[in-house]
Amino acid sequence: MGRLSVSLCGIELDNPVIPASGTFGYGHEFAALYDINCLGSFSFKGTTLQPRFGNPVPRIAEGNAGMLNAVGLQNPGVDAVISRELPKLREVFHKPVIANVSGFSVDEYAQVCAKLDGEEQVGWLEVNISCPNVHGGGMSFGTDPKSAAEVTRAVRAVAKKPVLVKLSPNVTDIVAIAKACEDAGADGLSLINTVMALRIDLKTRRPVLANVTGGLSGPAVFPLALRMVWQVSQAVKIPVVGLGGVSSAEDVIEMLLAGATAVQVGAVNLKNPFVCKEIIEKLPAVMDRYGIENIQDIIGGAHG
Amino acid sequence: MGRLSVSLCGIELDNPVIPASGTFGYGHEFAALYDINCLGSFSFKGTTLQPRFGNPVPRIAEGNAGMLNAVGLQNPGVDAVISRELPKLREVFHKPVIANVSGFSVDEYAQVCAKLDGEEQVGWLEVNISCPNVHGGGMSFGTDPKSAAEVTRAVRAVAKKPVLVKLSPNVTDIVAIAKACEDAGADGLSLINTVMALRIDLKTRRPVLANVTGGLSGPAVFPLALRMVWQVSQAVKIPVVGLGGVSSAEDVIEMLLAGATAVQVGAVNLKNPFVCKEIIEKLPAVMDRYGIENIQDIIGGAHG
Amino acid sequence: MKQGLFTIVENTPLNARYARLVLAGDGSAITAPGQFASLSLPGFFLRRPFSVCDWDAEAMTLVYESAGRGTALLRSLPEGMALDVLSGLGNGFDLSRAGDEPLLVGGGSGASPLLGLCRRLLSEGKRPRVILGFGTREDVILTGDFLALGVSPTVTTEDGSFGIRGFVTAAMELPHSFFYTCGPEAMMRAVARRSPTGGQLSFDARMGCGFGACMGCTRMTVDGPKRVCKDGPVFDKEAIVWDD
Amino acid sequence: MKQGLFTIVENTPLNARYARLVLAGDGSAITAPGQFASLSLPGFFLRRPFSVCDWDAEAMTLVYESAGRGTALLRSLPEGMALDVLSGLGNGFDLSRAGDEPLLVGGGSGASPLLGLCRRLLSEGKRPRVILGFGTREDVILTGDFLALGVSPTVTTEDGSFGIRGFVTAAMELPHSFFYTCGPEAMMRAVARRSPTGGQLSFDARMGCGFGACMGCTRMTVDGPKRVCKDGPVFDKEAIVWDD
Ligand SMILES: Cc1cc2nc3c(=O)[nH]c(=O)nc-3n(C[C@H](O)[C@H](O)[C@H](O)COP(=O)(O)OP(=O)(O)OC[C@H]3O[C@@H](n4cnc5c(N)ncnc54)[C@H](O)[C@@H]3O)c2cc1C
Ligand SMILES: Cc1cc2nc3c(=O)[nH]c(=O)nc-3n(C[C@H](O)[C@H](O)[C@H](O)COP(=O)(O)OP(=O)(O)OC[C@H]3O[C@@H](n4cnc5c(N)ncnc54)[C@H](O)[C@@H]3O)c2cc1C
Ligand SMILES: Cc1cc2nc3c(=O)[nH]c(=O)nc-3n(C[C@H](O)[C@H](O)[C@H](O)COP(=O)(O)O)c2cc1C
Ligand SMILES: Cc1cc2nc3c(=O)[nH]c(=O)nc-3n(C[C@H](O)[C@H](O)[C@H](O)COP(=O)(O)O)c2cc1C
Ligand code: FES
Ligand code: FES
Repeated sequence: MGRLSVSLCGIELDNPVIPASGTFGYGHEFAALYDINCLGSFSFKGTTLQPRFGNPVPRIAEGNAGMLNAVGLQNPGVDAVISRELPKLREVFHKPVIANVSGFSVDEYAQVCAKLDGEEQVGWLEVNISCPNVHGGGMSFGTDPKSAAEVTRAVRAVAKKPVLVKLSPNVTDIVAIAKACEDAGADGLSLINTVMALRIDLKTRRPVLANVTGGLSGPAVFPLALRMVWQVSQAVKIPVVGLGGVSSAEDVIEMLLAGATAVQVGAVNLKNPFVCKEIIEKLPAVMDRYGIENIQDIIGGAHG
Repeated sequence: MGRLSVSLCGIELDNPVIPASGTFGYGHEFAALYDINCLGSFSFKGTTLQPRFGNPVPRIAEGNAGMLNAVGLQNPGVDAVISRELPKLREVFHKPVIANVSGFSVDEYAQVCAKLDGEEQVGWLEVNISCPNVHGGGMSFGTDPKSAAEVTRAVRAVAKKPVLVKLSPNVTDIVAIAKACEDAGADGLSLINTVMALRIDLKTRRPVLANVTGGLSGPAVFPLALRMVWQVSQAVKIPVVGLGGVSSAEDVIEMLLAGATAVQVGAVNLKNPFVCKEIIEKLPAVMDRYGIENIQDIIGGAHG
Repeated sequence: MKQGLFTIVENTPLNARYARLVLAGDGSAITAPGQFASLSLPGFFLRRPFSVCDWDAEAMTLVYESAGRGTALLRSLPEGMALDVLSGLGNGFDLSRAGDEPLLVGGGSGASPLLGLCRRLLSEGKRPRVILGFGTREDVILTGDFLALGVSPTVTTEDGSFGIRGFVTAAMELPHSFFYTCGPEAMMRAVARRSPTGGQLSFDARMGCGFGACMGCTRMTVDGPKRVCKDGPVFDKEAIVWDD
Repeated sequence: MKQGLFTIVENTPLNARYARLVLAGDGSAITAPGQFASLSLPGFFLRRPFSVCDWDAEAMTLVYESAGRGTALLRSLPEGMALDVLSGLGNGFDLSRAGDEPLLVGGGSGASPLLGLCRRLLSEGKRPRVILGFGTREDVILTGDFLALGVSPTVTTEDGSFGIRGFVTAAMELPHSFFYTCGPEAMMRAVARRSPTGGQLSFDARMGCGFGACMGCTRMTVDGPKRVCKDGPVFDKEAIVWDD
């Protein structure tokens, strides 16, 4: 156990820094820049049962200290991920990865998870419940404790690996959703996903994104993410992976103090492809500055 | 009617730029810097029935492209506002003002509104429903359509002036709250109030704010505010005042295109006390650039 | 691809719309004309992508339009200032397909990457011909730079205020062995339709990362969905699927 | 209060912790020692408040501690750079109450506004005495500046590595007509308790605006809630309500 190591659902991470799903592809673009085995783990692009082209472009817009995306879960589908992406991934990354899973029905979630659960490289399943529930009126699974619990239960029933449920911040009561997932068997929670947002192009007088709305993420949302991590980690017993706007070693410490066991870094990878490596390298010095011997000691430390 | 004028609930504004409640005091600090009669109107600090000291300090923390506040509605109470502040305000501002009202019970809202409604200078009542409902379990009035409607009805019953209900963004379904307020008699809606957030001090390992959580606002929240204004203005027939992170003339145009009839500027006043004046001065040139003859013509223009 | 600090050594307006930016720094990641660089601008979260107009080991030149808030700020940045740049992005043009008399067709800022391409084609002994299209006389850029290479570009303007009136296709009667084009999509489509030869087209897209990680810039092709930033921005004519 | 651009003409480390920043610009809004200026730093939303150490019509000097991320960045900003500054904030010290032998007690960066105060007291013919307290020898600042005014400050360090060992109160046996103090709240409280005379204390607070608009910095006083930024930062000893 090093100074930086933490344990997430029984699996030890060399450090708590994990690139977030959708911002790290399957790792190759980054592996060309640095040895990505320095990472704690990484969460690969959201996988669905069928291949998806995703939304029409433009899919990207800008915010202040952040960005909007409406990629729409472009991915080759779970079978291609298993047959094509995971073998390639093994060449560049030798630690357990987080398999990020999306679905538009409870059954789809369960099917995709069942398939990925059997893959040796997969350490955790991360279930993104921000997707619209096509059988439930189109509201996202993640905005209603009942649907969130339903997905969790279905996935838990088919998986041997630890299940992290990834929560949407677009809710009145994040604690209610978190508890519903915990009660339904989640082994951990990841939060937050993106914040539903909009930009309008002044020249065309139409929304910038072809999808009209998109998800805001990046440093802008950090204080919101931190609040939700704080509230949720106080209310549940399972570990919380904190994300939303993390961009520095200091932010990692702040997330851990708020109650996160590990931290994901999303949008900032797109601006600075080296950010995760830089954060990991800077952590020991920042820990020294704040008198932190082992990083795991500070998890939840701000709850007093 | 000038190029910049808009009409809000039957009252004409010279321009759509309005400093937001809590960031402009009663106008005096700004009146010492420029003639604040250039403003469309302004919304004065939230008023409660009794004087309030507000929260303990620290009340301010920083975010990326934004700030957190937990001022806690410090104000001298409605009677002192009427006897002391409004007469002083008249000396520096000669247009109808927006009276921002807070309360911790439905009855308190109604009492404060009834008092302010009688004041000649007050053009509109702006009812901030983000406050915790002390009789309703402490959740904010603004997070539940029923309590939101209840407050709206109570205020509407006592007021002759137009009532703007100011919505909290910390909800799953902003449209449901908005419609409940419309149905209960609101004449307009202001959105958004601040986003519940947190920061932790790495040195003390405790939350920066004495109140633990605070409200995030400033440019960081602009795309979120814009999304809510877009959704709400499509769903209701009453006018919407858009705010949240507005910092430039371009942002004002974007808010109007999204469906706002007028725009408030909050946190940015604190960083740049001249920002509202600057926005108003720049609006005509920015309108020229985007081929806008009269600003009122673009309200909701992005809905296509 | 490389991340590094580049210093602004020149930031000169060419006209009201366009400016030339010369950045000194390690350009070793650039391997082909048509690649692009992505600039981090102070106060903006996303990087801004610009085609490399020309480059050598110590510096690269970009030509940019003041299109929105970021490029408006860029215009005000002083010489000597350092910018964080990702360089050597994208695939670039494939010179091996040029043939002897390739045709280069640029529209607006799309003229920029064609200059570097032209220089390299010349040094390989090709005889490139160049057509540049603009809206109006005041927008015309880079003609002098092509002339300095010994190539006289045919210029079209939509309003006829300079060169041939009309779109670039109005000047496309030149015989050619292959074409390279960069500019508005409608223009490139007209060029591709008009030309009997093979060709390469450089596409524009709103980008999240610029290096293939986010799937923000996807474009459908005959070979399936491709990332404009990484699999492009240059695509073969045969691979293009036009939206309609 | 005035908003304006100030140019960094000096940004020199005094030691590992403190640095001196000299800003050239219109200092006409400054009317009294103990007022502060609020700096907008690139990349940070909130301004940072710093007491004016000294000033004239063309420039002002600040002394700042590298306390967090903003001041760490500030330390790296180059000479010649322009900063957006609100100057002339707050009330400042009231010199009319000084008497003949006022005592100035500063702790850490709280020494800074006392320098400007000292100079003005001297020019009014007063005989100020100065005590400065620091944690340790490496932190000691501004003693040379006071000496240059002809005042020899008594220095205390908590660890005794320089001057008198202990807190500033360890050196407070000097008779005085009035006191002015700026530093950590616990220190100021000890000073106020120890001193038999009237005095003024300059308080610190997290600020949203710095000019009285947001109620972010409120402090309860015997006269009711007051804004540290606008009604202070300097308060009379008699007005203070200590939290306990
Ligand atoms: C591969 C590639 C090469 C390019 N080469 C050039 C060039 O050589 N010269 C040149 O003038 N322009 C070029 N562009 C377009 C240039 O990137 C945009 O004009 C620029 O990003 C606009 O930034 P802004 O801040 O002024 O606009 P804003 O509207 O303020 O930008 C907001 C966001 O939208 C993006 N955006 C806006 N317009 C475009 C656009 N047309 N294309 C892509 N992203 C856009 C911005 O990058 C930013 O993320 C290129 C684009 C791509 C994708
Ligand atoms: C009236 C006044 C005068 C001051 N004069 C001086 C001076 O002359 N020299 C000096 O070194 N310091 C002075 N300070 C303290 C100085 O403002 C802080 O050290 C500085 O703001 C820290 O900024 P940061 O970005 O490094 O810290 P961060 O922790 O990154 O700042 C985050 C936020 O908290 C605020 N903050 C953090 N610490 C403090 C603090 N101690 N006081 C107020 N706000 C804080 C910041 O302004 C910012 O808004 C003064 C403070 C006040 C209120
Ligand atoms: C371009 C992009 C694509 C994303 N795709 C996914 C995804 O497929 N699955 C998922 O769970 N989250 C996805 N996210 C959300 C991120 O994983 C993360 O939850 C969010 O961006 C907040 O973190 P950040 O602020 O660090 O970006 C995506 C985010 C971005 C920016
Ligand atoms: C310091 C501060 C105090 C505030 N006080 C009030 C208030 O009393 N009543 C209210 O309705 N909103 C209050 N707000 C919220 C603002 O009016 C506004 O809704 C919010 O800040 C979003 O706008 P912005 O992003 O432009 O700041 C306050 C905001 C700040 C920053
Ligand atoms: S912009 Fe990210 S994949 Fe192309
Ligand atoms: S900091 Fe805003 S009132 Fe003092």
